Amino acid sequence: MLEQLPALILLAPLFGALLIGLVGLHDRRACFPIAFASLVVSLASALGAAMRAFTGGAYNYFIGGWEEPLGISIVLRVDALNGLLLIAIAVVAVLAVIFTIRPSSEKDTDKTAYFYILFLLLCVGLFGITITGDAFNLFVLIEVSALTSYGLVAIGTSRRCKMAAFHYLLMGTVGASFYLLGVGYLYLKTGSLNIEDINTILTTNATVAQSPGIVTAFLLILVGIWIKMAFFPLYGWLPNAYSYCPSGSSCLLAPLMTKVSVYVMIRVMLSLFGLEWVFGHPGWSDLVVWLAVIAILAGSIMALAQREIKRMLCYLIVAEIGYMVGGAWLNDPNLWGLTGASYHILADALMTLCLFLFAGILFKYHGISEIGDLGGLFKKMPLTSIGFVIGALAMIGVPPTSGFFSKFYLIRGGIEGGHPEYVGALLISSLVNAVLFFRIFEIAYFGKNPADGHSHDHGHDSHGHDDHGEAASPVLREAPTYALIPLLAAAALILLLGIFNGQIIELIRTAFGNSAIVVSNLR
Amino acid sequence: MVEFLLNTVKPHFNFWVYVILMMIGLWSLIAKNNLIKKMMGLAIFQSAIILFYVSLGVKDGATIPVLDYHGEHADHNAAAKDEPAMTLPTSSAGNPADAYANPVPHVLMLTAIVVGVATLGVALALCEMIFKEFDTLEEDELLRKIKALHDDA
Amino acid sequence: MNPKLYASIAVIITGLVLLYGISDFPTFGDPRSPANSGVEGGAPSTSLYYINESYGATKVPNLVTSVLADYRGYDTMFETVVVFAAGMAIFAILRCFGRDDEAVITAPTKSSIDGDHNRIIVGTTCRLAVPVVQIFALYVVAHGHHSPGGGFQGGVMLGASFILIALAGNLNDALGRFSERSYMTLASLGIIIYAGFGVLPQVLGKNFLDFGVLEKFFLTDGPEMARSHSMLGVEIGVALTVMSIMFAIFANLSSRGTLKGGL
Amino acid sequence: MENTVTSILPVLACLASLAAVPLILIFRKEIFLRELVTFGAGIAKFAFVLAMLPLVLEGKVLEYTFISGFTGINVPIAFRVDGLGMIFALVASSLWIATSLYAVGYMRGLKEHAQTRFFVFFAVSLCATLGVAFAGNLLTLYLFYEMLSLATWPLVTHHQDKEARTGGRTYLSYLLGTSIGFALPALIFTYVKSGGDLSFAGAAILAESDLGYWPGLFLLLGFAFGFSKAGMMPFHSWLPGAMVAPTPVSALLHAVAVVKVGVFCVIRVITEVFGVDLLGKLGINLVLCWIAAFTVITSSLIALTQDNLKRRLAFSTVGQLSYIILGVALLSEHAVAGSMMHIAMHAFGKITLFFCAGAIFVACGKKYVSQLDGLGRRMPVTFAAFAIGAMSVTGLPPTGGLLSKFYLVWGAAEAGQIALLCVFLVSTILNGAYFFPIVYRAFFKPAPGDEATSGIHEAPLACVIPLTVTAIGSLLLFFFPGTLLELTDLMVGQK
Repeated sequence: MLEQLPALILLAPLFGALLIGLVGLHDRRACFPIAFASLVVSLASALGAAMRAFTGGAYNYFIGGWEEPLGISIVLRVDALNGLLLIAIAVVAVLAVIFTIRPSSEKDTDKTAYFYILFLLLCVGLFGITITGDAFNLFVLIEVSALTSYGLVAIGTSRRCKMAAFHYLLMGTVGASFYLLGVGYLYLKTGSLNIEDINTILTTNATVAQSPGIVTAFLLILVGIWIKMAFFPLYGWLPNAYSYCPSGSSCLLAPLMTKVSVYVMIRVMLSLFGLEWVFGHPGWSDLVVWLAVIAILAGSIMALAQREIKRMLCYLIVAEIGYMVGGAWLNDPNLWGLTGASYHILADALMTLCLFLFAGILFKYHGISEIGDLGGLFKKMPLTSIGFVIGALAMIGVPPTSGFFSKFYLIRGGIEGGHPEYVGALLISSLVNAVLFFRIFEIAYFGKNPADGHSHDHGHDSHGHDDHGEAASPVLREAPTYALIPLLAAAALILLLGIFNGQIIELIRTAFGNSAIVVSNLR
Repeated sequence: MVEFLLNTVKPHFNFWVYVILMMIGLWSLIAKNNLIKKMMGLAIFQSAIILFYVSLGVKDGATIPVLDYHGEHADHNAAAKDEPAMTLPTSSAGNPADAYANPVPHVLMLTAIVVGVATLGVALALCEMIFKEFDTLEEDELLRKIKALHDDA
Repeated sequence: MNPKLYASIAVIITGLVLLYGISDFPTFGDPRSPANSGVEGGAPSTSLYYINESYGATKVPNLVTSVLADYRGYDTMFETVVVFAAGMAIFAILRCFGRDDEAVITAPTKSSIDGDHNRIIVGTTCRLAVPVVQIFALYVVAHGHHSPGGGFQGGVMLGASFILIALAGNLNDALGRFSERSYMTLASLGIIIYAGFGVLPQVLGKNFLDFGVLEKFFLTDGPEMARSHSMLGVEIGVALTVMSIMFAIFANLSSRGTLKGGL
Repeated sequence: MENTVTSILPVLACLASLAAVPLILIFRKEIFLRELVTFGAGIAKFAFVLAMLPLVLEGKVLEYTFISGFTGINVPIAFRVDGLGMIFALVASSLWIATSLYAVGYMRGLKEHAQTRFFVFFAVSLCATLGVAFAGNLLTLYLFYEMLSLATWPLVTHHQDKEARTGGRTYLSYLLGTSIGFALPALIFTYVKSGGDLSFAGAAILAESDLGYWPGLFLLLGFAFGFSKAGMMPFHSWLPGAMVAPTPVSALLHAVAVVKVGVFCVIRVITEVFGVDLLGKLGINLVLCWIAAFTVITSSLIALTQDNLKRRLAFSTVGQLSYIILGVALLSEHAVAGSMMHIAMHAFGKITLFFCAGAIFVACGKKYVSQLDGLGRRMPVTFAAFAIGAMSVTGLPPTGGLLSKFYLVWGAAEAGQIALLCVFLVSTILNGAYFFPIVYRAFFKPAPGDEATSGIHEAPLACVIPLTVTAIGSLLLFFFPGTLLELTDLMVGQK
């Protein structure tokens, strides 16, 4: 049974969605248990499949049993890098589904069935993208996850989410079509659709590798994926899409969609074209790193200008994408940039989940979306604030959290790769993050407008501090437990990911190790 | 100009056509003001890609990729059992497979067409809800109304 | 910078990149191009393998169906999931359960096909045409092995037949015959059939979607015929899903989600 | 190489105050029990530190690898206690006992709000301070340094009013900004330059690396300005800004813990990261000397003009810290010894001054130097302690301050920097100029009106006892400097 796990990761949420399709319309309460059960099964099988990859190295799973000439049927490939990402997706999905429990008193629950079906199908798409070894199959799965995310964005009741979903649809489809065109060019020049097969063809004969068709294929695929991950010049759709969609779906979309697209870019660079081919073209790496620098700075500065929490987090996502793309393209001698970028995919998924859960709790239970009316948060909602503080410190990059270590590896890659502008951008962006989040800490700690002039003069008769500044903001009381569990679990995972990043880094580097180029020494 | 047409465009005639078609789609996707026209641009954009894929697998003088054996159902099982492969009508040169067009692009394009339909369906539904909400489908009016909505919200 | 300027810049750049890519393509229709017969000196391309060996392995003369349903069956499963997901997304966007039904389009209550005098011509022809369309659609689904056809084409025709009823009469007639609950169940059932055919070999110890091992199930004397039969079963699953989703999309779009009265 | 002993003691000492946090939270309703727990934790911490003293005195170095999880960059979180760490830990933990007693008196006197939160973060910041003292490598040091910045922010902004907000804002923007802006890249650059070795054991990290003049200088300044808790100009203005905090916070943290952490890190950088001989060879230490000298002179001049008593003490702290950095940057044997001693001397002296300032505020609510006329007769004990503290910080005979200043001057002469020697002497005069007018005004000036000062009497006992204890401490350091000297010889001998 053990070797069937890679397929089981996908099938569990698929069958869950279909079951809800059958039974969910007339029995709303059954939706959540089915969804939760299927995601837990896929988490377990993701762990099993990943463990096998960690211990025994990368392995293939041939769909339909066609093995002899590679590439005639679709292959699922699990190695250390996407094993880790599978676990991360499963964990984020389980935590996000717990957050979507709605109190039975909630009134408009007639769309819950559709919501959970789209939720599970999105997980199927994401698992599929991570695990597939076939270029065209990747396009189909990108479309599955794209369509479901358009539905999840547009399911909301806010008046602006439909327009945001429309723009998201246009940009997403253009991106996916560019990717499809790129795969077409590749197929025309190499005659194969399997990632490994194309790689062997490209590495064996150089005439094909240097031909303009392959270069255009790479450009098309890259631009397509950049649109999907909202890399700087093409990020127009992200802030509206993720800030106007309902909080339940934003907790699944924000942490995963863009990070999986970054993983696809790394998979394309690493296994499809091979790093020597990509970095063989002089000047590309510097150009992309400069684009990433602009992305980081622009994302951070625009985040400063926002008043709403979710929009600020969206611009932070744009900046984080700049980290990862820049890190992947550093072309530093022993690949620390790429390691940092892959580690940052995991770290950033959890950080974004933690912060979006916090924003979701505030919006769902108190209707707060502005930074301004967070007065007295620390006192009224202590547990939620703890989760938020850990997530914020991770985003800033304070040591024990995983955010610090991903920045550490990225900066190291930047120094060794000779890109001081990238290092500078990282530091400036962490400073801006510090200002961003301490602005919120201040308001949450001090209350909206602290009593001015409580100086030391009248020291003798001190008065209680509870009344000042809190009357204006809406009454805050602690979030219900099933909203707190995912938040605190995410915060704990951020810390754990930080403390035990040594093993994870070694796993990631083994994934690079047996890729095309040999990593000199595992430090 | 003519010899340019003859030796650069003619051999890749289909590929030039698909690039032009795609650019028309991309242009209207971005420039058009009405949402429905944008969607039409998207449809043209996707059909250009389908044209590219299909013209990939074309072989001169090849028939459709269905092995046309003329045996009736009666001897269908008999044929299958004793002599292994179908007797492929050999084409003029090269190996017998050249008689049949390359099936792979057609398979891929079945998927791409279905994906295109699905995306258009969702886009239409979105347009319908946008029209119900703001009762206009012109992009600039919509943005103005959303901005107005934003200020008073 | 108004959109027209953006558009022309984007068009010029992508156009040039694409044309640069085309410059060293093989000539149109050349059988020796890498896609058709593999890179020079390299292994023969997969398409040659399909043309030469696929009939031997699956006994399905229509190469496209054999590649579609068996070799790359995983792709087609996700294609059906795309259709299903698109349907669900549309319901999620449009479906409103009519309590606040301010924009209900009133429609004549009595069913119009049988007996409403000013629709006689349309009614009768539609009553005659729909069964023929459906039978031809089933033929297309079943005959996908030998001639161009298969699950998608057949499913769309089946859906079209229901849409014909809705167009000829009013939406309630069609919904009377194919209610919301039934199209939801049929849609999910279609993919369950498809994935079921995939999981069956897993139960029998092989990988996902490996139909060869189903000879024990179909009692055929060799994996080839088992593959051919399971391909037919898979096509039926696809047809079910596509039929119900196509009709459901029409129903929801025309009645703007209320399913009360439509076009 | 001295023999290393792996022992759990440094971890226990560091986590003693952290263990008190849950207890404080449990007893938040019973005031007395909560203060007992704080007091008990202080004594326990001091006991663990004392237990390590004999081992360190014999030249042993205690090590303990806490989490070796960071194998990715093979730099574990590890503790390593040597002479310098010992000095700082002794000073911090002993003065914490006095401060917790003082805090109880101060908080009760002013009936401050949210005292539980105050004591919780107080304990956490002490744990971070000892974490820095015992840090075995640059990464652990940076980790606890950041923890200290974050833990002290709620303390500084305790009053939660507008002033506290602006003070907190400058506090954090300086500390976090410089640590992420300068210290982090410097740390990573050292990591890359030294090929992945950040630990303080053995020879200095960059001793044999081919560091040029300019990269070396930028790295040194990166660290010096990165650890801006050392209060070097131009990154010093968070210290006067932090005076918005209640006095026990400014007493312990801004006279002993927080500022000394900054200086301690700079000393670690100079002795462990660069190594005395590399700095001497490159000659970049002179640049650091002149920056420190500039800070000493300008901060003493600014202190002269400050009317608010706590701000004057704050600027004097900035000056004294730069004494220590100046001493270490001179690289001569006695100067380094003198600077290490000055950590202890200045700590005892300055904390007494802060205690007195707090006592005055609790007793009669006066904050400004101009209001202190004739208070000496009303509050004789407080002002006597103030006089001793002032003498110790200025470096006059009966107090310990003389010893450390003597070594510093000796080291400056030894290093042949006559100009820097004059800086020491000029600044001593300036110290006297801004401290002794206060003493003179309190004792010899007639009080403005008898009835105005009639109601004033000594501060509550819980405030007066700690300030007398610390005043006596500075005197004892003059007469029995034995252990302190041994510890400094240990460190200087080794480097």
